[in-house]
Amino acid sequence: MSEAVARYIEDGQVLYLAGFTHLIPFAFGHEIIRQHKRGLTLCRATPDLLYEQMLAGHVAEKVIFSYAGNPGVGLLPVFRRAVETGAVAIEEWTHFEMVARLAAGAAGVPFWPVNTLDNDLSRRRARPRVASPFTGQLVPVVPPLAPDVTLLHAHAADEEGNIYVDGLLGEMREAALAARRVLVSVETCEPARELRAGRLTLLLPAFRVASVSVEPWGAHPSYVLGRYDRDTLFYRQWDAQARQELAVEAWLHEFVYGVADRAEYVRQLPAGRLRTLKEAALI
Amino acid sequence: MSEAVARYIEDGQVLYLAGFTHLIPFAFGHEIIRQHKRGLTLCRATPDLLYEQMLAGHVAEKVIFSYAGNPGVGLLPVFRRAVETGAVAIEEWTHFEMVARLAAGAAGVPFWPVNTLDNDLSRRRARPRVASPFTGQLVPVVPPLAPDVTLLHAHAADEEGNIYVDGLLGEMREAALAARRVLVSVETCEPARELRAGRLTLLLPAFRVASVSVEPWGAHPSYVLGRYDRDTLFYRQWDAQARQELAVEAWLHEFVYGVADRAEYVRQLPAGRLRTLKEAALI
Amino acid sequence: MSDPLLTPKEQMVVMAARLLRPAERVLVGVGLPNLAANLAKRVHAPDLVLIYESGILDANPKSLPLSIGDPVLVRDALATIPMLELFSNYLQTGWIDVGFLGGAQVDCRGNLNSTVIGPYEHPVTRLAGSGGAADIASCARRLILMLPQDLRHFPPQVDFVTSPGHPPEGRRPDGQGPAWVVTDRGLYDFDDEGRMRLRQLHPDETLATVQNATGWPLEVHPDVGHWAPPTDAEYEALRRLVSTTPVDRQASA
Amino acid sequence: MSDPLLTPKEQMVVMAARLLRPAERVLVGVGLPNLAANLAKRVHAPDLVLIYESGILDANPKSLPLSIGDPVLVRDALATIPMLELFSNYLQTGWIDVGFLGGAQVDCRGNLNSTVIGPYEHPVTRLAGSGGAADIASCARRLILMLPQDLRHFPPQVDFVTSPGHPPEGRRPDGQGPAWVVTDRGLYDFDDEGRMRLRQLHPDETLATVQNATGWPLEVHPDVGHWAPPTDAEYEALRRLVSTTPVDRQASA
Repeated sequence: MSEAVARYIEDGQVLYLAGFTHLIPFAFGHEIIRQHKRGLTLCRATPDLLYEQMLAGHVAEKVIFSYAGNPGVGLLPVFRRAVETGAVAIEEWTHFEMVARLAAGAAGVPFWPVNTLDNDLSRRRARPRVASPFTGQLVPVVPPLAPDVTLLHAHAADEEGNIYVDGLLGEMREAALAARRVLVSVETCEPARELRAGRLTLLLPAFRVASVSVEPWGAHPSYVLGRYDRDTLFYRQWDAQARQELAVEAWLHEFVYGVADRAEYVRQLPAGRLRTLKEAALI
Repeated sequence: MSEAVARYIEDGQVLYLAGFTHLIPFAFGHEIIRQHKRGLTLCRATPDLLYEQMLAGHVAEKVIFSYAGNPGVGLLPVFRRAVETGAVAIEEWTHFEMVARLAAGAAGVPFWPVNTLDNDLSRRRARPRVASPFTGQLVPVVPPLAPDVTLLHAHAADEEGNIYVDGLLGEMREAALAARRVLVSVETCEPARELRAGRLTLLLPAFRVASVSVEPWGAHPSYVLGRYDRDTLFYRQWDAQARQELAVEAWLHEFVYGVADRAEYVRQLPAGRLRTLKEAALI
Repeated sequence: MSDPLLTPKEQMVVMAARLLRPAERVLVGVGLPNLAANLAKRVHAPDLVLIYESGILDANPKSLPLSIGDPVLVRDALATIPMLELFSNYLQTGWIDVGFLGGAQVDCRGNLNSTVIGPYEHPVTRLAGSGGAADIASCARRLILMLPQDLRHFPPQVDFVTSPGHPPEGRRPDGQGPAWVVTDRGLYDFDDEGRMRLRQLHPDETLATVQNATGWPLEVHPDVGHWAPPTDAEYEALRRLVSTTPVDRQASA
Repeated sequence: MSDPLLTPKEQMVVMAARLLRPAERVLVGVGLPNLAANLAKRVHAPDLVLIYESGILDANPKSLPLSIGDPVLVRDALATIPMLELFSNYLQTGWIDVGFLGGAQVDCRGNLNSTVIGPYEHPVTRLAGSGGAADIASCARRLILMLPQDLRHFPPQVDFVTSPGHPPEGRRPDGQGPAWVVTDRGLYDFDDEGRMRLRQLHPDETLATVQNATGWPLEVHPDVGHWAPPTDAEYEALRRLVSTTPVDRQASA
């Protein structure tokens, strides 16, 4: 993973770290922080704690998003500070607009129709309407979003580098197909024969994937359906912790800068918690 | 099935009988012929033998399609005769345009962008272009296709009427979601618990389905992956047979008008052939 | 009489649950809406179809999730589908009967703000933003809004219209838009001109106390009364639900 | 010398297979293209990725299918995806390296007709139509056309442009479009102005016989020669492939 990030991620790029609640590529985010990338535009429907940490690591100058909350807990303190102080630029959409922008990027077309009514977000950018040449009906359209690189975490890869997942896809497939280059981390590498006979489904064929890294627990504290559960305790604790800049710095030093890779990060976590998350996933 | 067709299919409607090579709803087509529906507009990417038979049964006044061949065998004699004599009107698209029209119908938007270059089909209808309000780029668009009723055949339904499939989807999902009303026939009805644990995947939730009929062999002579194979012999024989109008009439009298339902149709088929098709599917 | 056994938020949940009809397809958010939809499913609408914007169709959660993408929602669901498909092919085409929205501010036309307090460019408080809320407000056949009622939440004008309500010139012509507002002080519908109107009062409230918590002159339905207290069935089902729930489930109303 | 052991169509298949490079992603039609792609995979390009417009990714058929949606293609494939996804997200965005097309007529710019002989409204012979052909011709990075060569198939002008070739003003500016035409008489590329040009002759043919089978004055590459006969490896692999194939596989070239 370290090599993939060094090789493919350049300062100033537009990145999409995909995964809606599920399969959030935290291992990739941490590696990007460790390599001191700068000036990135980070896109995600939900910035989540991943972009909290990446903002704290000063890798981004802009965030493109549609929901900046910590679901069920509250808000995102680092993100909120960065927006309120102007430390980061934002570009904001609705969820539907965000996935529609990715759909346009993934299909290579210059806009995508979305029937959401006007609101203060769309009025701020004077969202254009296009007339149907068939009926004259006006329909609002959004522009494509085609990231330089999309990064994602998945259940498994086979020997050839085909990528398999299960459960919530969110916007993963569109985010991957919208990018010319896709970097993937997986929990495991398994024989194609077994994967095709099992319940995982193909997310991406190998020729759409530039690099595959095997990184167990690569999505913690989010989850991998059937492998480990969401670490809701982590999500709750972040809220209090992240209100203090120094506490976030300390966390980064312990869990990101202070470790060489994902394996070392995992060793820092309490063994009991990992066991609990694994067991909960098998219910 | 007889009840569903009687209740929901009206003369003059626009129907989409979905399924690309796989899962072609022949049982529905035969029931529509038996009930002497008239003036239908029949849409399918590939008319296939299904629309051959329905044209021979005089149910249609128009066919909307994108490939009128008998794959690997040749052409469609009944269709060809109907077009060459003007007995049926046609509206013709490319495959991509056809599925894009369904996608627009399924999303409820008034057009869909498709980057296919100009050709004599598009020139015939002066295919409109729309300018991107973001870049000025012109992109051709196609109008939505929203059938009155989409009919399809699937592997299985559960007790609640959720519909499950495996293998090639073709344009089935978009064709179903583009129609306000969807009629489904299935090979089997099985408990939801077993279906969700197995390898079939959800095609449609029950609330998108107006009617479910259990019709074993409902897709013959096309196939149902893992249940029975494609009856290629039937596809080959049709080519010679269908060149003669009387032979087609005779076939319809034996296998459509002459039987009450799908069960009786199946009893007309040689038992040995059915066994072979079943065994081939389990390889 | 107010029910001392239920918190104000729990009472809101009971009222909101009553607004759901059997077999409806409900697009559910975390927190109170989720609790209300699950309560309705256990009391009077067992065939309610719960749909989550993360792409979950027909969820049957054994316990209440913290987020709308939680594994507990996925495990017993009918299916998960891409968000694009959910928004394009189910929400945008009118297959969602009910959307549930909360927010930081609502005005008398049901415009909701969940984006920012203060100016957008120089926020006093930056909130989470739309998520799917603007899309749901646009396309769900009927909206139920849930939020606490005081002058902060019910200002004369919202600072930002995240999710549009009824337009200035009258009710939405398509028959959609805000249908109900459930607060800890009462239940509101919208009149023919698209103005919020008090229908039922919380037993502890009076017209005066409710008006004092509202940033505009309240319209009151001629038949206004107090809301009926929770039935035994509602009470029992809610208690069972809440006992399966993480302690601070109410955090994100 | 022509190989008496191979039919003219089989020789076309060998020549077409040679045009495929390792690891390319090939959108395959039934009939001769399918045979050629499977031959290349067995001879010099084992990692060729076979894609079928029905929505099949990375097929590894044990025997040759009759149709592009056959179970034999699905069973050992990496995955099946909706046609919409294949056309939108793989073909339209340039991820298909090679498209293979056949047809009833081709002209000197690579325009292909697979729709109709005679006028569209009053057809002499109504053919199958585009299917995905016009889309593939528009978006694949490179096209290989395969058809028999005679005055019927190579007229001065096609009756209908189903799949557009190079525009009248020159080669396609995006570098895409027809790259090769494989016939039973020779192999053609396209010059810098987008005109078809003879590169290799079938051993039984001469410039005169080929010109007599062509409806326009043939352009000939300065280095034109005869094509190399099938190698042993090609011959063996083709024989094994054909023995697993339904008898009339060549029907739908």
